[in-house]
Amino acid sequence: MSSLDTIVRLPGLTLKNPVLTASGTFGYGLEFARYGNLADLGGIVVKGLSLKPRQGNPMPRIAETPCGMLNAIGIQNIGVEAFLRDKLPFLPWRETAVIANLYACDAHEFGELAAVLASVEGMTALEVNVSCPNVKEGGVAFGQNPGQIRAVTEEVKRNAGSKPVIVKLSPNVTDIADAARAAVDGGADMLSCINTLMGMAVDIRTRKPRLANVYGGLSGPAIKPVALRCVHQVCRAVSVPVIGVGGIASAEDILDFILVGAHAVQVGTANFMRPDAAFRMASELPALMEKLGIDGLDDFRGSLRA
Amino acid sequence: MSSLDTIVRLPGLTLKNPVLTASGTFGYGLEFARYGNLADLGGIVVKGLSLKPRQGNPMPRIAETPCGMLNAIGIQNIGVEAFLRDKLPFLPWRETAVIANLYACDAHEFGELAAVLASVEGMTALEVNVSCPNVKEGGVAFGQNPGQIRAVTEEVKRNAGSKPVIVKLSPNVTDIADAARAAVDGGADMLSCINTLMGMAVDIRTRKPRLANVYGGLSGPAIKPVALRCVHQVCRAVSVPVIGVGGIASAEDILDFILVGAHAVQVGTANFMRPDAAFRMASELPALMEKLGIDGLDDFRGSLRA
Amino acid sequence: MLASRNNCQDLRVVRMTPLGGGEGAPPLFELVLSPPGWDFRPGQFIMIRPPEWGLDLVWGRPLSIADVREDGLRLLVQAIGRGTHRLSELRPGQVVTVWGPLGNSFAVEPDKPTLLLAGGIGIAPFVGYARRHPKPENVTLLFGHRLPAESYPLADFGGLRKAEAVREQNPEQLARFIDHLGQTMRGYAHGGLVLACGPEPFLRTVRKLALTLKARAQLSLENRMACGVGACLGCVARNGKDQLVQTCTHGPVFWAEDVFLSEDAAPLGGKP
Amino acid sequence: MLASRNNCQDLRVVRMTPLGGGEGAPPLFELVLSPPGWDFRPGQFIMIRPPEWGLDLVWGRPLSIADVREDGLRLLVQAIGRGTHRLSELRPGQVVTVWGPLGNSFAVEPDKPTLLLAGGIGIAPFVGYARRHPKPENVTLLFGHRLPAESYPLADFGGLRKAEAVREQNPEQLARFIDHLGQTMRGYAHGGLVLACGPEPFLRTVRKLALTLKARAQLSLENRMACGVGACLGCVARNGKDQLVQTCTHGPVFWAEDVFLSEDAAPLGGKP
Ligand SMILES: Cc1cc2nc3c(=O)[nH]c(=O)nc-3n(C[C@H](O)[C@H](O)[C@H](O)COP(=O)(O)OP(=O)(O)OC[C@H]3O[C@@H](n4cnc5c(N)ncnc54)[C@H](O)[C@@H]3O)c2cc1C
Ligand SMILES: Cc1cc2nc3c(=O)[nH]c(=O)nc-3n(C[C@H](O)[C@H](O)[C@H](O)COP(=O)(O)OP(=O)(O)OC[C@H]3O[C@@H](n4cnc5c(N)ncnc54)[C@H](O)[C@@H]3O)c2cc1C
Ligand SMILES: Cc1cc2nc3c(=O)[nH]c(=O)nc-3n(C[C@H](O)[C@H](O)[C@H](O)COP(=O)(O)O)c2cc1C
Ligand SMILES: Cc1cc2nc3c(=O)[nH]c(=O)nc-3n(C[C@H](O)[C@H](O)[C@H](O)COP(=O)(O)O)c2cc1C
Ligand code: FES
Ligand code: FES
Repeated sequence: MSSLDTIVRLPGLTLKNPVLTASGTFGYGLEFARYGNLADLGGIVVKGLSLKPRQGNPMPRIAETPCGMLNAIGIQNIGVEAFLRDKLPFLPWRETAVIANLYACDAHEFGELAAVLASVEGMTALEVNVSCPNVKEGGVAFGQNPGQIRAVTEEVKRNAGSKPVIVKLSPNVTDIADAARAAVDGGADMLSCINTLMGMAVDIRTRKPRLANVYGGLSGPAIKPVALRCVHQVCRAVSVPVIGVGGIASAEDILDFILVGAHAVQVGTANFMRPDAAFRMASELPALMEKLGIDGLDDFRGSLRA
Repeated sequence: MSSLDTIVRLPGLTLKNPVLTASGTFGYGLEFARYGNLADLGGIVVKGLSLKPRQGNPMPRIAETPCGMLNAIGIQNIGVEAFLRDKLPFLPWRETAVIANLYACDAHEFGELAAVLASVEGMTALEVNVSCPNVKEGGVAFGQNPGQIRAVTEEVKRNAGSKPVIVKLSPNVTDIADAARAAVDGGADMLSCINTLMGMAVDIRTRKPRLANVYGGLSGPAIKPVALRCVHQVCRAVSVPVIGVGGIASAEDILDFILVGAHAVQVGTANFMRPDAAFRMASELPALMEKLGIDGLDDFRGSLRA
Repeated sequence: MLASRNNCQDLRVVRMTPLGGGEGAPPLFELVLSPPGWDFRPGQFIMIRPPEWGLDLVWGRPLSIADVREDGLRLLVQAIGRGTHRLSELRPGQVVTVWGPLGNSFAVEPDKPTLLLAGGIGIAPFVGYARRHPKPENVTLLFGHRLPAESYPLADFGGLRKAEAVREQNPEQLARFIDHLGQTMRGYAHGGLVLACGPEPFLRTVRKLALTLKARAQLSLENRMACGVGACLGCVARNGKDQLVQTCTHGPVFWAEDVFLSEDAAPLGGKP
Repeated sequence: MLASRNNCQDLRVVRMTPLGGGEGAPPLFELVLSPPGWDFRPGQFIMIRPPEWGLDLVWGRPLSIADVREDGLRLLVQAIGRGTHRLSELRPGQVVTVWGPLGNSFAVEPDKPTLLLAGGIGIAPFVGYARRHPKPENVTLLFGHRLPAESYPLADFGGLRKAEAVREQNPEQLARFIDHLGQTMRGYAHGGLVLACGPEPFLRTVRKLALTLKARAQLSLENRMACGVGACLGCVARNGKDQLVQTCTHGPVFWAEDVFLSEDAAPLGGKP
């Protein structure tokens, strides 16, 4: 292990390292306690939470694709109340950042959800999922409209008290910089990007879609080039810190995102490749930095020679 | 070999089978004559052509990514004149469809290019590339704006005489159905979809982008789920025939696209996995259809039970 | 605070033995991995993913733990798709990532007459179950299969009261097997225990019979899985309380009356 | 009409022999594939992609044809990245897809004193060149390398006038080698022929020397390639007429004065 400093200072919170886990891929965190010390992570973003419990979409909900996967879980979750009662107390929130991921269908509901979470000591920050692409068979989703992104962000901010607000952007837009500016205008303290790409898979034998929901979100290494491009565009468009997400599967991948300007990253689908993936990346990062002659993340960040 | 009928009837042209090659991945066609009989293909879409020769982008222009690749060739081409003089005469255009891919920077130039090509006997159809994502470091490209798509399509149509006009759509938009409708409103006889997704890759050792152009187009199996979703959305939005493109690497993949509604497909990056890929797919398709109990493409097309 | 030991390990391939295949049935293999350092309860499974898969095939594959013996972790693999085919090409010495043991397990009720119903590769979890049962004389196996019986590790079931293997190569044989299934299950309807593992149509049949006969029966489900640890919610099944629960953590073993199989389930009509 | 024979074939691995490695240098292998049924001109290359790569690593990898002999197609592989590493794990009997022979070849001028300059794995095309040269007594090899000389197939150069192998393990040795290079090339400046293959910095040095000395020199480029057949335009180099030409079809061998190497080249300033 190296003695390199991997601390990341963000508005209203400090991460011991830049490795967070992505919402929906790490459950409520506790599922992974058998595979590493949760407190060793930079932070945990838990499964999308709604005001009331949700059953999500019908099965099948997942499909494997080349270097990636599709999901249309439909934000099945136990609801914010059960989360705060049954899960949060068991998470090491004094030792690492525990970030809620908020899911709702309109600005008002988002505000309510934010208000509930804002009052809870164990919640480090709130991430707003305005970018769920799991809409039944097309149509333009919520998070693809800058006006709505701004409205939701404002509403969450109004209710979030002192908790930092992260807005998570969808890549399924013509201009992600526009979406980023809308979120920042609405008061976002940080942005995370990207959520999944809208995709589809079918079975020529049964002639059915592989997801009951027909469309789902594409994630995994396959989308990394798109995620990296989005993060680069967003970092150039706004000045709030950006958290990179999408296809990260190694410590090298983490540095890719930091090189284009990200402050931190989230590990998603890679948690399925092996459940200790995020822990391994967090522990391998300092040695890799040393090997590459990177003294600190602050110097390295955004140092792309383009 | 099976005796199944794989003929595809399209407005103004008939393909002996649904397997075309995608522009930019099959050169001017002749490069692949050592790997199969060009006349066995449903058709050949040649490299993007501009009025004048173009040098394209600086090197490096290509990078490999998980299950895919990035390119920022920048439409290097010999120009329409040299193509008609030095290449077309050697292509088997009496035996298979030879389709030009038009590249220009404004509607007027597109019209000029169409006029030149419209008068040539050996050109079966014109495909309009309004979706080149290889723009220097972001910004919203040409083909992402429905108004421009419509204008370009009208201009090409006006100059295309009796040649069928195919408009090739970009997936880098919020709503591809909108783009499709714009093209159809402009008079497109067919649509092809999709062009590449905008992406990026970097090298943490040199701290440089892997493409001199910074951004490039992502193609290959990685994007197949996105392509399939786009084709499905477009087939539901418009009634002109759609040609599916994106990540096709096997005869099964071809049927995936036809199942969601495509009339034909284009094989792109798979031509790099082995240069006889398109030939193999064309020859394997009938046997696969027989195995799956698919009597004809017309019955199978769009028969997804969703 | 929870312990931070890592239940995800890199094990070595000790042995890969082809057991048979062809004749229209997918080939079968016995895979033995180096001792994992844990024990298990029959019915539990592991997730397996060789690091050499690189970035393609992003999910591990769930395999029932057939047994853990001195020489290592035993698995049975039927090569039916991309992943299991690549698993079947593993060679001794190669490294595979394994996490587990995962999920719940089959009921063990030593004094109850116990009927094991296995369909094809569904035999896997019963290898350890039969060997570890305190009173094997109370256990009977009924096994429907497509490969020749010699392809399966039936010797492991030697101590049972009875082990019956019925080949089902054509629809007729299959129908006869299902008939036989019903007959046999009848004998366990009162005070017995029926445990089933196999393809979903097979489980559906067993479930229907169990509900009709009011037999106490457990089914081991083979839902598609991404994480195996309860996190992704991709593997859910609908339970008796109309909840969607993770098959990987609430299962893979369910009581027949406490689970709906996909075609039983009314459309959920869930919103996105 | 052009012929439709298929120059893309599935060949079998006959032999994979590790030749050395470690000590900070990437490992080297000799790969022999079943006879391809074609002959070649030294300097040409093939593209190789094992079908087992599936959908990841979408490009074949370019490798110089070291030789085609009775026992098959000989290649030298240095495992430097994902693809070449996976190639080095091939075992006899496995199938690999190969297309070629591709590209142009080195000049053969039997009566001219010919100097082969090889840097590391750049030795590969010279194996066949040396063996097939009509007058090997006119040919000299100067070979800079990092692995011990025994790691390379230097026996294949036995018939030459002279074969000199210089190890360059540290910057000092490298500087001395470059010095020596200049000295040696001087002897070929008038009426000789210099052929070079190796890493780009090495080629840059050779090119500069050749232009200064006005020596007739050819360089074999190793540009990144996707298709290998001239179609993708990903591998282009800038030639003396300021055109961007495909290295895979107009090269890989270029006359020193007719090509710019990447750092020589003025920024192209091409528009998208
Ligand atoms: C708890 C459990 C225990 C199992 N035990 C065994 C065992 O002991 N031996 C054995 O050979 N098989 C077992 N299976 C089934 C095995 O996991 C699948 O055959 C395997 O995942 C198929 O993967 P593939 O890549 O070969 O097939 P593909 O069809 O290419 O797989 C595509 C995707 O679908 C999923 N999938 C496809 N079929 C199944 C299936 N029947 N069950 C679950 N997921 C599927 C795969 O995980 C994969 O991600 C078990 C499954 C579960 C859930
Ligand atoms: C005409 C020609 C002949 C060659 N002959 C030989 C030979 O005989 N033996 C040998 O060991 N190598 C040879 N090379 C180099 C060899 O092709 C590369 O080492 C190999 O492609 C690297 O792939 P990788 O996946 O291991 O590396 P990675 O770095 O993982 O590759 C990433 C991508 O970059 C490309 N790439 C990386 N380095 C190179 C390079 N130096 N040259 C070309 N492409 C590169 C790869 O094709 C790959 O697509 C030759 C290259 C060319 C162009
Ligand atoms: C199974 C699954 C469930 C997900 N659920 C959520 C969610 O509830 N909220 C959210 O904001 N993102 C969700 N995501 C998106 C991820 O957080 C992440 O943005 C995306 O997967 C891209 O990262 P990756 O490629 O590393 O997986 C989910 C992704 C997957 C694969
Ligand atoms: C190297 C390369 C060059 C391309 N050039 C063009 C082009 O000139 N015109 C065009 O319309 N599309 C071009 N494309 C896009 C392809 O035609 C195709 O739409 C895209 O690659 C998706 O298909 P695939 O995943 O099968 O490759 C190019 C793609 C690649 C990989
Ligand atoms: S497989 Fe992920 S929750 Fe069960
Ligand atoms: S590698 Fe494609 S043109 Fe040379």
